[in-house]
Amino acid sequence: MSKEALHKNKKQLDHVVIRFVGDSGDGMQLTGTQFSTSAALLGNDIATFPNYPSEIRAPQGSLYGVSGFQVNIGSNEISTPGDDLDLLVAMNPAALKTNIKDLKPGHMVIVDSDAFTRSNLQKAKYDSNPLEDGSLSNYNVVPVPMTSLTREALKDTGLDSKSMTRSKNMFALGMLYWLYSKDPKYTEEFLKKKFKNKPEIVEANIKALKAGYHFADTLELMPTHYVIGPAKKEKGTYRIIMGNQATAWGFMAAAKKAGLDLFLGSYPITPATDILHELAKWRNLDVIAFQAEDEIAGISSAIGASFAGKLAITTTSGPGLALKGEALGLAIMLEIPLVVVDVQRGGPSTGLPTKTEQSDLMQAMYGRNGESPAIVIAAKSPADSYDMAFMAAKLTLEHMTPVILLSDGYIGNGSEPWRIKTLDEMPEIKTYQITEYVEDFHPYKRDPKTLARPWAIPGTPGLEHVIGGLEKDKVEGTVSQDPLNHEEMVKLRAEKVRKVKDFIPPIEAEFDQEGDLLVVGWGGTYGSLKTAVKKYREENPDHKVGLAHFSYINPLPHGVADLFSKYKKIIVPELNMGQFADLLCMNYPQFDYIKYDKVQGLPLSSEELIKEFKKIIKDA
Amino acid sequence: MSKEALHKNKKQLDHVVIRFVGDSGDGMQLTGTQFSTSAALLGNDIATFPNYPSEIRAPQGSLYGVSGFQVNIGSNEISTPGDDLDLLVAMNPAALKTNIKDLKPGHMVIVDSDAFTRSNLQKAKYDSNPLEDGSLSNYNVVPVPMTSLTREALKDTGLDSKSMTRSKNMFALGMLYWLYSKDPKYTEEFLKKKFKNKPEIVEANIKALKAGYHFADTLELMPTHYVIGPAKKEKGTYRIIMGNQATAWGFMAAAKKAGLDLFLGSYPITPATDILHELAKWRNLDVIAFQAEDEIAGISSAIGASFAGKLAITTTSGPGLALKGEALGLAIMLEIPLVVVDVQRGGPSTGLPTKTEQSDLMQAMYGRNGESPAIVIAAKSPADSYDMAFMAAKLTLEHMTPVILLSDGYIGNGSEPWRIKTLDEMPEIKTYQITEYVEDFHPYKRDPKTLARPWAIPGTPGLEHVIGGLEKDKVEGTVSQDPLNHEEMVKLRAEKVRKVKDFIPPIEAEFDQEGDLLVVGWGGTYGSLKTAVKKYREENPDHKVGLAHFSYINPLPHGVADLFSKYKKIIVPELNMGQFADLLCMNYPQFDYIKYDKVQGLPLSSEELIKEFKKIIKDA
Amino acid sequence: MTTNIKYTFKDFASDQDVRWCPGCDDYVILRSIQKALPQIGRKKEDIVFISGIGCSSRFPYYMDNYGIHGIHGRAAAIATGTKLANPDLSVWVASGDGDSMAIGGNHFIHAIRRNIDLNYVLFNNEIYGLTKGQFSPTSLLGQKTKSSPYGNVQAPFNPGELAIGAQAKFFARAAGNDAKLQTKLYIEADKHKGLSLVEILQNCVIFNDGAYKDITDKSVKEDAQLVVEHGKPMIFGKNKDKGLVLDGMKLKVVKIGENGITEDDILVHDAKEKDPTLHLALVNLKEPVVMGVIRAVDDKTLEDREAEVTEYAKKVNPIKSFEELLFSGQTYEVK
Amino acid sequence: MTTNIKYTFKDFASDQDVRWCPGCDDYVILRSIQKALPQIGRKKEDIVFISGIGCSSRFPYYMDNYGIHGIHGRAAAIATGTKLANPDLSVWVASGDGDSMAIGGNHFIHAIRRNIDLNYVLFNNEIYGLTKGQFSPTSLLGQKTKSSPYGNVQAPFNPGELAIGAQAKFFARAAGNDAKLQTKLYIEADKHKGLSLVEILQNCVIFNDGAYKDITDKSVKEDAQLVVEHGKPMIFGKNKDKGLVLDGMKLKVVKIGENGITEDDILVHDAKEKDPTLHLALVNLKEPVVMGVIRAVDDKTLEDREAEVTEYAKKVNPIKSFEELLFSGQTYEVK
Ligand SMILES: Cc1ncc(C[n+]2csc(CCOP(=O)(O)OP(=O)(O)O)c2C)c(N)n1
Ligand SMILES: Cc1ncc(C[n+]2csc(CCOP(=O)(O)OP(=O)(O)O)c2C)c(N)n1
Ligand code: SF4
Ligand code: SF4
Ligand SMILES: [Mg+2]
Ligand SMILES: [Mg+2]
Repeated sequence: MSKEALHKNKKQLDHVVIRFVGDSGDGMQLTGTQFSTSAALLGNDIATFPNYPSEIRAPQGSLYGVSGFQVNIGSNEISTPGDDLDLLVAMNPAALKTNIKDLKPGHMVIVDSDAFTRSNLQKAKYDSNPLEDGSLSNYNVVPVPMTSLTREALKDTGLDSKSMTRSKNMFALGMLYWLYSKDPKYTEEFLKKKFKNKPEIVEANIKALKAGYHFADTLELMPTHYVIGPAKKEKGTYRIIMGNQATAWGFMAAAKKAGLDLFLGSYPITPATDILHELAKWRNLDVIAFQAEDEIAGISSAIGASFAGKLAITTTSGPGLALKGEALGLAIMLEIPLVVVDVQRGGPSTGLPTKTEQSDLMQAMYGRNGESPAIVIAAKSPADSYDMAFMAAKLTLEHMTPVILLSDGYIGNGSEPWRIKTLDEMPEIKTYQITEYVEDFHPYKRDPKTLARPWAIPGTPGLEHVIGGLEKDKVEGTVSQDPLNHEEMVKLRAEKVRKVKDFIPPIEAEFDQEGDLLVVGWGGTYGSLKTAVKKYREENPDHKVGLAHFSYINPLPHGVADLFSKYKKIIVPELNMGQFADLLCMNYPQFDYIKYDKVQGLPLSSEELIKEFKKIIKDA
Repeated sequence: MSKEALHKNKKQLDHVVIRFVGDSGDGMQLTGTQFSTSAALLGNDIATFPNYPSEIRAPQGSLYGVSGFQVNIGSNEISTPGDDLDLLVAMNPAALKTNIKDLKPGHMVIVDSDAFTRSNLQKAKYDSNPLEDGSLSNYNVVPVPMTSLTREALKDTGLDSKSMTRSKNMFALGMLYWLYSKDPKYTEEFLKKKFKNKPEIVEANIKALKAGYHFADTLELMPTHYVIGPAKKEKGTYRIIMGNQATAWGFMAAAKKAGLDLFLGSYPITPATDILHELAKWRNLDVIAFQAEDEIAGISSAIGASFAGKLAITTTSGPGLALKGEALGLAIMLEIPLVVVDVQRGGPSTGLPTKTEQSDLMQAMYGRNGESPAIVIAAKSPADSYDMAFMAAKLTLEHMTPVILLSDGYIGNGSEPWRIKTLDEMPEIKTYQITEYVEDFHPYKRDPKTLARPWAIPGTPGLEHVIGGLEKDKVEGTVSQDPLNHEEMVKLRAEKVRKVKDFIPPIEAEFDQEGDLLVVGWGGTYGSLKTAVKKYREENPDHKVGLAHFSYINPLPHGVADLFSKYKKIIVPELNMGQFADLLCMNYPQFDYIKYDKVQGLPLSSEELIKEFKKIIKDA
Repeated sequence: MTTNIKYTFKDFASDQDVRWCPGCDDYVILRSIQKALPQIGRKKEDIVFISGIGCSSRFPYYMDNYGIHGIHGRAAAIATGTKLANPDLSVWVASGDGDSMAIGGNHFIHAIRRNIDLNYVLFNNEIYGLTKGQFSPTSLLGQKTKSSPYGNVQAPFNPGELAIGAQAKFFARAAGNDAKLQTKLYIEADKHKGLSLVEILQNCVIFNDGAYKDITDKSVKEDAQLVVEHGKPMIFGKNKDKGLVLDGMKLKVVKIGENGITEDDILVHDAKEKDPTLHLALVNLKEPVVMGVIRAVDDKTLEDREAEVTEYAKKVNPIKSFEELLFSGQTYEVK
Repeated sequence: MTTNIKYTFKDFASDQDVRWCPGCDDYVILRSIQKALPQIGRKKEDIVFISGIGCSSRFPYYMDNYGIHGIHGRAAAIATGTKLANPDLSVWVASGDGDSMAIGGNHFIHAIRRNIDLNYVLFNNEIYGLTKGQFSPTSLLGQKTKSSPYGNVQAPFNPGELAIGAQAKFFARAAGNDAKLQTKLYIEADKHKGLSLVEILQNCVIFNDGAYKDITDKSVKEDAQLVVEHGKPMIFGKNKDKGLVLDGMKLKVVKIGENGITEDDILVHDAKEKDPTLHLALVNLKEPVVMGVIRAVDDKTLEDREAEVTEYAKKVNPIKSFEELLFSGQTYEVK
């Protein structure tokens, strides 16, 4: 085939799921990020998810040292990083071995054939070379000697061979750009900026990138290349945002909007630490990110800062939330604003610290002594984390009681395009803060609308008062052991949380508004559920399936019973053993809930969901 | 009336509720304990409850410094310390003021009239002397100048006046012995033993005791005295036992029975500390009671001790349980035996530390990250604490997973007669402990009957292995991040707890086995519910009311749905906002549960319950 | 913010009844702080008292300032948040030996090492008071308490020693019954920038009565206590005739006038010496027990360093506003 | 229980792949302990390794003994339970600077003050490794890490100093790359009864590479390190010509041969001195950094005291069995 012919052989795709895998040192995160960013800049919708090994830097070539980055790019709405792969790029045998099972049969896997040395094969526990033994005959294997080709391309740069080899990820990236008809210019710009003080590195990387691009262009093994057109998205300025970053920014936005400084008290824990990292950068923008000695000090310092008038938050993951329970109870008793973020991971105990799960829901609801209700809300996607963090701050400030915001490893580390929402677009936040003397001040006298109490800040003359963890008089806040006052206070604190119902949107269904099946979800599974429902409806146009996704968990929004009653069946897929289903059952026992639980540290796949939907609707 | 006539004027009672109240320094706890012990030794059934002020030693005469002790003695079964009082003994105005509202109208209140000085009246915030202003006309007030009478009686002892005054509680006690026709000999014996090195104190106290007795005998203000016959109780040797003490002893019994030493890791917290105090006494009986630096170290040290082969427990109250959540998750992950005791108190946060509540149930169920099911059981009375502590130990040892035992301030501090159960009477405890080399050892290979794993103890040659909080291979226990293994392990750990259902008694109802109303309770409310149901049925013989009291909460016992379906209505009275009702609803959504919640730091009273039962049955 | 308002101690007393046991040294501490505050010259509304749980931790209720009665052991952590949030406040911690060194030990040592500007009053009664008498981390070996009926087996901390191990820059000590010295020390503590730890040897009349009587009883105190002052020779005794000298690396008590020793031979107290070695020796001395400001070393506080870093960030961070941040880096338009 | 079995280091290596980063000093620590254990002469099955969470805390997996990989910060508390439960075991703690002194700080200082007989190996890399590079309580002021992009503002602990503040009876230190000294110290640590703290200056090649290079690099180490030995003069330097003398209460480095100084003038190390003052000075010395067993003071262990109290209880408690207890005090019959 002539080159010209080849060029014409472009195939239109509406989306493609690609995974880059290699050693921790192979630069797969960078490669994946660059690829997806370029795609987004060129108009695709995208969603990405990194998959780090739990070891920091495992021995080169080992099975447990494989680092991956998955990206789903499309010309229509993309809600998840995708399930099964359309393309796998594997830089060594270990990477191939641990990931090939996720590649769709018949699809392409590009490997660095130079890396399939005997020693690497051994480390990956291959008995024979899979590139040669026919074991991959189900796939379209494209072996490319990337290492040697990269070295060849860079031989004039004067770099040593190790440094040259390090650019092979750019070679791979170049191939992919050609394959999906993407202009590599954004990556070139990126490289120039990132290494602006190391021109030799910029040069080498761009050379490798171009070499890969041209190599693919000429390569007969890749007869086709693809075009993924731009996605239709709301007008506006976009950026790609990671969930944890969006969470951090959402709080910054809320603080600005409320006219307060932001205080974070936190202790590092995977996968929440990136929120701390992000906020630590912005101390020039009125953010104090205090790394405390432990989780208890993290929340306690936030309580102290809240008392002093900051928008105070604390971030953690499951085991850290367990440690914060007692202090969170104090915050509930004090009735101060405070947001606790739990980026959930696989449990129990240390569990699967780098994997995702939704198993802290019950802990968020009940993980404290006594009757200590908190507002509980959840983010549903990386970009949604901005809105929900903002909302968490708004609710805690406007209702004067702590909020728990649930995220998870999947959306915390995942990223997607986000239409930038400036402060003007965000709702107002009114606080109960008092910083000037007022007559007739009573620390626990409530706003009847919300039951919130005034938030008088130290430094304000004449409003001196003491708050504490003992039960308190319902108006003065002084210690009270009176039985009826206690009961009233317990009920007031519960009622205050219940009243939030009137300030959040009622639950609504997407897709069919009544019919055969309602899919009910919460938190980070939104993308998976949406993809599955969409696909299912396309495949089964005469079945009526709706999707009700809960962002608000305590209190549950208005309209639940109404909505649930419109469907024949209700399924509640979760990444735990059915905790939300249990909560629903407790609140709306009149419905039957079909649990669909997955506890593998992995997100839900649309395939498994669709299978389940089919079964249920057929059985009905 | 002649003395003889007076003596004949004895009235038979079947039970009487008495409360002794005075300053912290007035010896009311001793007085109450002596009175109830004597009554028990003389054959009555009894139940007692102390009521300490939350201050250590409040200023003399102050309202918040009042200390009380309530006792219910009867000739038939006594299940609670009683609701409203038949007799109040008040040593000063503050004590009168804070307690008179609980005395039944028309009933007798004995006061030390010497204590009604202007200064004491002021401290008690009385505008005028209630003994004189007619405000007590609803009651039978018996003012006795106890202080001066005691001093008079002791004037020859050579004691100083302060020491003499200190015996006035014995004077009061002597009066009561006469009033209820009790022989003071046991108290005399007690005094001789307790103060064996201070004969002058013995003499003074006995003199005061006798003086009170004789004074009452001659006093015209007390025309009647009462007899409360012996209660019919199971044959055997009895002692009076406090709930916390019974808990401690139950664990000691279990350790002996299992052939293990007992290890307690604990941090003091009201109202659980007495278990630590009790166990600290018995280090000569193979008990190590380690007071740790905090609650986390308490449970962590217990985990370490369990690994080393002890029967390990940790004791606390609500806020402490919150702190232990993370480590408890570790124990669940490790699958080691461990009992966590939570003697519940009023929450949230520090709450009402000296008051009772049942509001840690949900925390016990869910207060940990990830899917981390624990066995949860609850004691229903002071004496039952012995059996339930034993059972907690048995379950954790025979199922190799942690158990949470819930008690509360009411039963922990309460006391009642207990038929002493020797080790022979207790069920066997088999452990999975291995202390000698075995072939083919796999740390997580399970007994199919219970799913328990072997418990190989350090020091055993050839069975060296490491356990940890990361998810582990289902057989070898080595770290495993495998998705399907994780899911299987999550389910195994849950199934292990579920299987306990087959090893505990099925739920049964007392009283009517079907009918109008089933009263469902759990934990420390048993006595109140039983008293109320009994009374209600006596008053309404044609209403059919059953009582189902749960000792086992997770898993719930067999037979629940069957039983519940036999009644028209189900009420679930609790000292919280309906946590058990919520759990039941989650597990058995087919029934309607009527919640009856009380959150006042106080036990349920039979009166309020009966009123509620009436309303429900009438409404039906 | 300082003030020109002339307060008296009454201005700092709240309307709550004080509920400690009659005779408890906590009353002396309360009154001494209430007396110190008018001299410190801070506005009432700028003063915050933060405590944990314990008899001692009821303290904030009795002050007419802002305050938090926190949870057990977390006073230092809560106070750290308050002070970081608003360095202009005068933040005080009131905490017991159990609260500070049992459950709260971690926050205690971390607050100290960070040198955050808190005034930390440690009520050391060598017992858990509020829970009615268990041994604490400062209880003596062999001490019989409710939880150590055969005698305590856990060797105690010495709070000053622990604090120095944690890099304390200010440590002072006073007897619980010594109102005058206390008032002075609270004023010194407030003056000092950075964490100022003041240990009070506080008698618990109910559960550990007399724990310090060999040091604090009127009859013995002048010989049992050495009250140090910066720049002054370390002389003590009823007759002011005893003093400390160095013997190798150890401190030795000598008598002035004996063996040719004069006042000039006596060590002069240098509270500002950065090297903690001698301060450690003073803190550990048993006969006499050293009172007063033992260590008061100037150093940057956490807030100082925070402020520096903020300045630096403002200088080097090219992004100057949140809006700018939103649009920084790679963005793209959808039209 | 000691043993006659002749082990080699291989007997202590488990079948698990070691997963630290290539080049990490943790490998040296692992190997040094595996080499020390055969010389210690304890039976394999009597040895328990307990850790928290962190790179360093993966340690137990790589040993073929009993072990618990615990939760973050709780290693000392778990180990305390194990040792109290069975004092015959040889219980080791493997823990990082974050694990021991951030979240675990409280258990760390309490285990030390109780002098429970643990061998505590502190992997101090001045960083959180496992969570990928945040500053720890031993990170330097100004250190830029992921959570301190403008430089760390929290003044660090010195672990030995903190330990001495907490009443440490045994403290030793070695460089992470010094396998020989480490092996020796682990043997010493095991010999010592009571808590033996061994701080390893451990290089993290990924997140804090070179933190100790000025002390541990081959080219400088002889001048930068002073390895002390009990009873020997504190001499160091490439030419063994430098030594420590006392200057008032401070340590001073002098050159032997200069200004008339001879070996006899050099301080002789006394690790057994109960008074911690000089040990504190040694621990705090920066030039040179002191290695070896700095402090090794004999004292009763917690287990000793527990045993004494148990004996005492057996003697004085009139109740000799559980059955007797059941029927003690006031009981009565119902017939
Ligand atoms: C989490 C938690 N654990 C335990 C307690 C019980 N508790 C309250 S105060 C206290 C110790 C008090 O001792 P200390 O701090 O020395 O204060 P003191 O009463 O002696 O002034 C304890 C153990 C609690 N309130 N919360
Ligand atoms: C309760 C809890 N909080 C936080 C974490 C996250 N975490 C794991 S290890 C670690 C710190 C590790 O540092 P260090 O102890 O110094 O060990 P290193 O990795 O440096 O050896 C942190 C913060 C956790 N696992 N559990
Ligand atoms: S118990 Fe002790 S410390 Fe507490 S108030 Fe009473 S005397 Fe003071
Ligand atoms: S991250 Fe650092 S401490 Fe952890 S294994 Fe790698 S080099 Fe070692
Ligand atoms: Mg105390
Ligand atoms: Mg570290």
